[in-house]
Amino acid sequence: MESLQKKSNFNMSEWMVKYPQLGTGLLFVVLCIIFIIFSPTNKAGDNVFLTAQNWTSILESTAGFSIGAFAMALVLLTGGIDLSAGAVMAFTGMVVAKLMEHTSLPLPLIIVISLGLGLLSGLFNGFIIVRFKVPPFLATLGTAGILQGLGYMIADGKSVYVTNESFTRIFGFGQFLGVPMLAWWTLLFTIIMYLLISKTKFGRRAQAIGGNEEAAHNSGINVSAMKCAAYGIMGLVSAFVVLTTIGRLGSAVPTQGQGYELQFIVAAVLGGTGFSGQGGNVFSVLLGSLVLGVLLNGMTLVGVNYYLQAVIKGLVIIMAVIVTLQLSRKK
Amino acid sequence: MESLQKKSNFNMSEWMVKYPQLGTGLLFVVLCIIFIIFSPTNKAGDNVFLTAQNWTSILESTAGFSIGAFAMALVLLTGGIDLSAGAVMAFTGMVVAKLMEHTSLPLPLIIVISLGLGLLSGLFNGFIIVRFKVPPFLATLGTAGILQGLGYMIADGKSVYVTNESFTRIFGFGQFLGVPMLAWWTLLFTIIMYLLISKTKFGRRAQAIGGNEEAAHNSGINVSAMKCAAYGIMGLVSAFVVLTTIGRLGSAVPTQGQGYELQFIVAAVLGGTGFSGQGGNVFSVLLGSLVLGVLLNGMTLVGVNYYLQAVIKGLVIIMAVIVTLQLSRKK
Amino acid sequence: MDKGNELLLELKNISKRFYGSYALKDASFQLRKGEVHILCGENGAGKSTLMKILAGVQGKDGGEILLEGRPVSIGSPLEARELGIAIVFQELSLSPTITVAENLFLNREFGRFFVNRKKMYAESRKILELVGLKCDPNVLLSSLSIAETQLVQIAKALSMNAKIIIMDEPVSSITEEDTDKLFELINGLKRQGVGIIYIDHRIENYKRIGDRVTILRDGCVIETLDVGTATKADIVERMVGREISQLYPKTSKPTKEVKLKVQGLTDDKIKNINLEIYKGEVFGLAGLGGAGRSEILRMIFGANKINRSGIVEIDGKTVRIRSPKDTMKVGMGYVPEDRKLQSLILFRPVSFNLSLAFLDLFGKGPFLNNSKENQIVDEQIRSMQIRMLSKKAAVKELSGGNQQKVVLSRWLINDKLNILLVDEPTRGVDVGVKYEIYKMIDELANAGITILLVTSELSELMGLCDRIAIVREGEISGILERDEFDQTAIMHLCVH
Amino acid sequence: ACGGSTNKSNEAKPSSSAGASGTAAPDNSDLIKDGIGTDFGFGPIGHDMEGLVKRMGAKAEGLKIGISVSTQENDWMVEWVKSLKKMCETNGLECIVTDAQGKPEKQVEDLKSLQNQNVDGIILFPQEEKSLVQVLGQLEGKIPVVPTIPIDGAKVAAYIDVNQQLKGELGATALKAAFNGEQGNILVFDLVGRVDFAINRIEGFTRAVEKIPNLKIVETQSYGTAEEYLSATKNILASREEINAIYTPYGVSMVAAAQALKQMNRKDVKIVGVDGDVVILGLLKEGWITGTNPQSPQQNGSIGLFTLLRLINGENVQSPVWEPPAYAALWATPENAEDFSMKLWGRAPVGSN
Ligand SMILES: Nc1ncnc2c1ncn2[C@@H]1O[C@H](COP(=O)(O)OP(=O)(O)OP(=O)(O)O)[C@@H](O)[C@H]1O
Ligand SMILES: Nc1ncnc2c1ncn2[C@@H]1O[C@H](COP(=O)(O)OP(=O)(O)OP(=O)(O)O)[C@@H](O)[C@H]1O
Ligand SMILES: [Mg+2]
Ligand SMILES: [Mg+2]
Repeated sequence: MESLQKKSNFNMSEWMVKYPQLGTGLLFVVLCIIFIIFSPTNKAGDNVFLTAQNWTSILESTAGFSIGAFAMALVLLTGGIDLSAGAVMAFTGMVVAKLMEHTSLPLPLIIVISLGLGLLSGLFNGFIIVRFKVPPFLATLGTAGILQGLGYMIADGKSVYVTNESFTRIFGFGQFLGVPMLAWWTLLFTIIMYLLISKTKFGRRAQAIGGNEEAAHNSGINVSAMKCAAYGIMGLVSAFVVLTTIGRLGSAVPTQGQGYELQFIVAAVLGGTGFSGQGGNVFSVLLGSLVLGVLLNGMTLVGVNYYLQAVIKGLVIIMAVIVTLQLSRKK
Repeated sequence: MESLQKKSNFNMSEWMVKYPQLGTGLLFVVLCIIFIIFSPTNKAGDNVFLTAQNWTSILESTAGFSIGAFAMALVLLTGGIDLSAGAVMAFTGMVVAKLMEHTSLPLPLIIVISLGLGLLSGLFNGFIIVRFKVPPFLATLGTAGILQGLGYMIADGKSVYVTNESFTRIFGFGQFLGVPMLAWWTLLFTIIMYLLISKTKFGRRAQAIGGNEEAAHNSGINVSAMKCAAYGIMGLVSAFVVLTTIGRLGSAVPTQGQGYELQFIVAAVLGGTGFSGQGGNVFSVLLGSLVLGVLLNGMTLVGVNYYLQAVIKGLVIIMAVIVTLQLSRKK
Repeated sequence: MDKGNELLLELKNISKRFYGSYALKDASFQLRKGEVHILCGENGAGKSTLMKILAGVQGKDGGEILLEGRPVSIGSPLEARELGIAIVFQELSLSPTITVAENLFLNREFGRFFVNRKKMYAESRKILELVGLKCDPNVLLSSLSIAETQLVQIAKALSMNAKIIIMDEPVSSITEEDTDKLFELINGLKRQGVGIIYIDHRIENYKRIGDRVTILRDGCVIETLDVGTATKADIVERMVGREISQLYPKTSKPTKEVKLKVQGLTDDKIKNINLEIYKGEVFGLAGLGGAGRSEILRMIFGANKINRSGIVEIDGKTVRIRSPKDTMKVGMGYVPEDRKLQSLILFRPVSFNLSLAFLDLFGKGPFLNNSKENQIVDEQIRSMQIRMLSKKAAVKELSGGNQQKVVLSRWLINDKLNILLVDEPTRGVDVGVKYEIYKMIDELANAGITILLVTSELSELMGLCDRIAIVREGEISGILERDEFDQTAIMHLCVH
Repeated sequence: ACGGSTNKSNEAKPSSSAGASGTAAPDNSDLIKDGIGTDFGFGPIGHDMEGLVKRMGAKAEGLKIGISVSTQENDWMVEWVKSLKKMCETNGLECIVTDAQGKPEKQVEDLKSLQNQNVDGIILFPQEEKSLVQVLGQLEGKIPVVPTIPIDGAKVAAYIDVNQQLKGELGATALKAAFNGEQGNILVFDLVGRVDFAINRIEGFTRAVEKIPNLKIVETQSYGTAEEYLSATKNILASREEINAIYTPYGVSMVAAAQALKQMNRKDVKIVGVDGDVVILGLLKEGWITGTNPQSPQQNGSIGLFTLLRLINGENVQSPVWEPPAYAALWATPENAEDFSMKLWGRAPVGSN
């Protein structure tokens, strides 16, 4: 009996340590199977859940969360958290929309401006956190209020309709080689962030900071600069994510981005990122946000009541984390 | 020059370590002065900010935040965080309102039921956190989704009108000895929570856990039980806080409690509570939530633009934390 | 019955596995009343694990515990305490966010529901006086130094009125003076019939208090000896399974070339430190705990950010020090005193920790060359003989000695290394690894690297250094040449 | 010039809503008595604010009007406040605006704060109706408060009523015309926080649909954000292929649904509903929406202020004061979208350039 237990334990835990994304992957597969079973079929007799259209929709609605979650994973790796990501989106999104509709600046310039503002917002977070040692939770919550307010002020509380078709195609519903643009963007960011976190010195140092800040400092790492950079990247990425929201909606709403920060965090954690530097595998995080995306899509498809959706989503989040943790935690 | 600096430093830091609420107190006074200066005068020529009526209003609107912040401070002391407090409010509040309006159960029983549900919700959080080692941030976020959904389901997303006058007086706008009931409740909870956190064995052990969980465990403390208790208390207190919200509004709204958890956290941190067991002085936390209460009241009174209010609130939160930290941090 | 022979505790065939490999294998052990029983063995031999099982902190996989002849099960720290077992943990086991008094009486507070603070305060005073710690029991624990914290831990265990007291490396971070006081106390407890299990890597201490010594190796009990008759060599040989003849392999000679010059280094803990250290010299800093030795190293390396003044010159050139980066650039390395808190990313693997400070060695530009990293790391692991279960294993799973090797290796992979600041490199490290570290220091010095060494073991300083500077209350009170080394002279300069 | 569009839009609505909605017939005799006046471009009904102020004479001097608004997060509310402020300004009234920032508690505080500042009367746009009943009870008799939409059970001197059910009926009628006898399967988008106005609109819609044989509501769902509505529209249209119409009782879901149709390039699905900001009117003009009942914030605010001033003047106001049917029943179609946009918002619909 003892040896049996040992054997099964060994296999599972070894695997899970090597491939931490397995837990999330498992969940993803299970969800897909459930939804395939319960999905209605369309007139052509296809399983709706499996149609290309539906997966386009899943990929499009998940793109923003994935991209943001990558950056959030980086912030979490440095031992921080960013609750202002959604507000950065609200703010920079309004700037983009206003500039697009009310000026004749070229689109690339507008995008650069807004990404720059996102970067600055993030650096501001980083500055407060490293200079004054304000806990990231509070610092970013404060920044969130500021940026949200600024966003409202810019738009005077109104939504701004975006008519630039090339914009809404590139960042919204356009396709390239039959694949949604947003999927391409996700792919691009997956690669960039994977390289950044797992393959560069920068990523290595970020991980060290989350693991032990003092040790990182004593190893010659400029902890303050690194942290600022992480928050800066988070801000920049948030500013990018809002482009996809605006692109998809064809308009910028003052409340855009609300709650995104939590989605980012949830996806990052479902992808095995811990709150003090553990994990940080970009592919797992991608799986984490796909789990969320498929869940929401599937529930709507199957016709689950919205209120029940909230309940189920809550349950799935908890269970997913439990499964991931239990599997990846060695005895 | 050196000696001078040393001297002034000494005084300040000594004081701040002994009386950590000084930073927040200072902020409170400054805010009051600002609002007194800029407040309009009413027809009787009184400074509106200083009228008894206005302070009644401040106390009433701050009560819920203070009471919840005390419990949140306890959770923070154990090294945790509870993002489900607002959802507990949404859920138990709906139950209370539905029971009050659609059954003839006696009021005390209804209240006991709802506090019990709050307690259970909190214990559920605690269970997930200690049994499965799910990070509190995620566990409580998941629970929040579940409870929010349940709250909506109970009322089918509609608000429920509460007609029981004795209820709305006791928990809402009633007065006793010329002082608002809600101020009495605040006082009661201040005393209870002060005793609980600072004077009882329970409180001292809770704080030990936040500082070094393993050490607490090694001292024979049942860390799991203690944590469950902290979340349980948070749930119970949230269920109480929503009584005051319902009492003040005379109705239960499905979105009630939304964002309260963050307010609790902000107030607790403004009151010098850290994210790993530092601080936890109930009087400071009270001051922290009064700062928030006065700020919101004053800004509305002075007629600050709505959007600007968000900006200012964000700035004040950041500055307040900086001031508190800088002053209380020994050189 | 003879008090000294009455059996207090018996551990029979205790086993414990981690990840399938044995940390303890059929370990048996006896403790008599009024006895100080020393437990010794290499890092990772299983000493702490055995004690944790006894303290109810860790479960066992097999075996039996008999207390005064009765079999007992110790499922939790509380049960251990109720059975009269108290422990001073090797790792810090106090909570920084509550006061000293609250820590002392954690989970056994006075009062029914509310804590009786008056009584707690008064009792705390008494307990602290016992170990000679003069601090207000009402201050937060976080305001104490490491040494003071350790004393609080000891005081806490002593105040339990336990039948059995376990001390897992209690003196590793306290001063000689405090150690003397502790030994006096232990002798007192012996007389009261308390059984004490004592763990320490300093074999010199055994004779001062020990009655018997049990040697553990790889989780197995090798032998129990009488301290009175056993020689140091006996013990060491059983511990490491081989002989270590000469403890301090000093062969290096300093050059006459000034490598590191420190002028007027001052901050709020140290005053006007002036040093001139030669290339290839092993330069030691002696002093009592809290004298400021570590602070000097931190300041030279740039690890502290606080306002500072003074000049650090390397090869005659002033170095502007804003952060460790500046000093690392000119070839300095730093091994801090607390490897877990200050050096290691505990849940990351060895390779991660090894390469952390010099990532630029593993590829130009922003990217890391993983195969190059693996190659260099493997080389280093081999040459330093770092032992671990798997290369992927987290560094926290390594024993203390091997962790220390990882920290040292971090600096050695830099071929431009020319000054190494080392703070307490042998703390909590077994004799075998100690010897390896001594050898390494000598080799480095021979290779022309300047070493600034802080250790609280005077014999180490005297055995390894070319010169020793004595630090007293943040100031240098004297510098001795190797031929002037003398224990009493140094101690004299330390205290006054 | 305006008459044309009015007539056109009136065609789409049932001639009298009284029977269908079951509420009292809108009686605008009060307004009509007063007469006269401001033409918002949709017909001759309006009210003579200047005349009223003149009539009040000294009573109008130094008046402090409190405006309590639910939120400033959408165009309609922003415009509502702006137009009210402007009306106060042009008539020499001081006004204090408070914004509840979407929080019912805050609105209660706001009302108390206005009371503390001794305003002479309050115009109220509620965030959450039921939660104001209590505080309005406390203000009763002290300060006249005029909610510009009904608050069930609230004791107020007078309130403005809007025939929400009629708005629902308009949608049903429009769909009937659009489907012209073919089968219409309808998806209804509710709100997550189910406020009265949405409930009533949907109720009116449902009732009217029940009487139309070829129309059927096959699905009701509610969501929170525009993005959720966008994704949901795509998902639901994919999974329920029979759905070919969407009813949306308010702007956020309408924009999102129309945007989804636009992205999927599906003009076969017909969207009808309530609200009509420039974005909606733009999408309408492009044909992604079949028809909508645009609401005029200026008009809603202006009736509110007008009624409040009359109360302050001690006139006998019969409550509720109904929104004039000509406004209640406005119906915008792709053809007149531009016209509506110019009149309601003073600018062209977005996206039509
Ligand atoms: N919690 C744990 N998880 C995994 N392995 C462990 C754990 N605790 C101890 N070990 C392993 O068990 C073995 C015995 O460790 P233990 O701490 O008992 O050694 P020790 O004799 O006290 O050494 P030291 O002198 O360094 O304190 C070591 O190989 C160690 O790595
Ligand atoms: N990591 C640290 N950060 C800040 N202050 C410290 C730190 N470690 C020790 N101190 C404090 O700084 C002062 C100087 O301590 P330092 O560590 O330099 O002394 P030391 O001679 O090395 O003695 P020890 O044996 O305690 O390490 C002491 O008062 C000590 O309490
Ligand atoms: Mg040990
Ligand atoms: Mg030291």
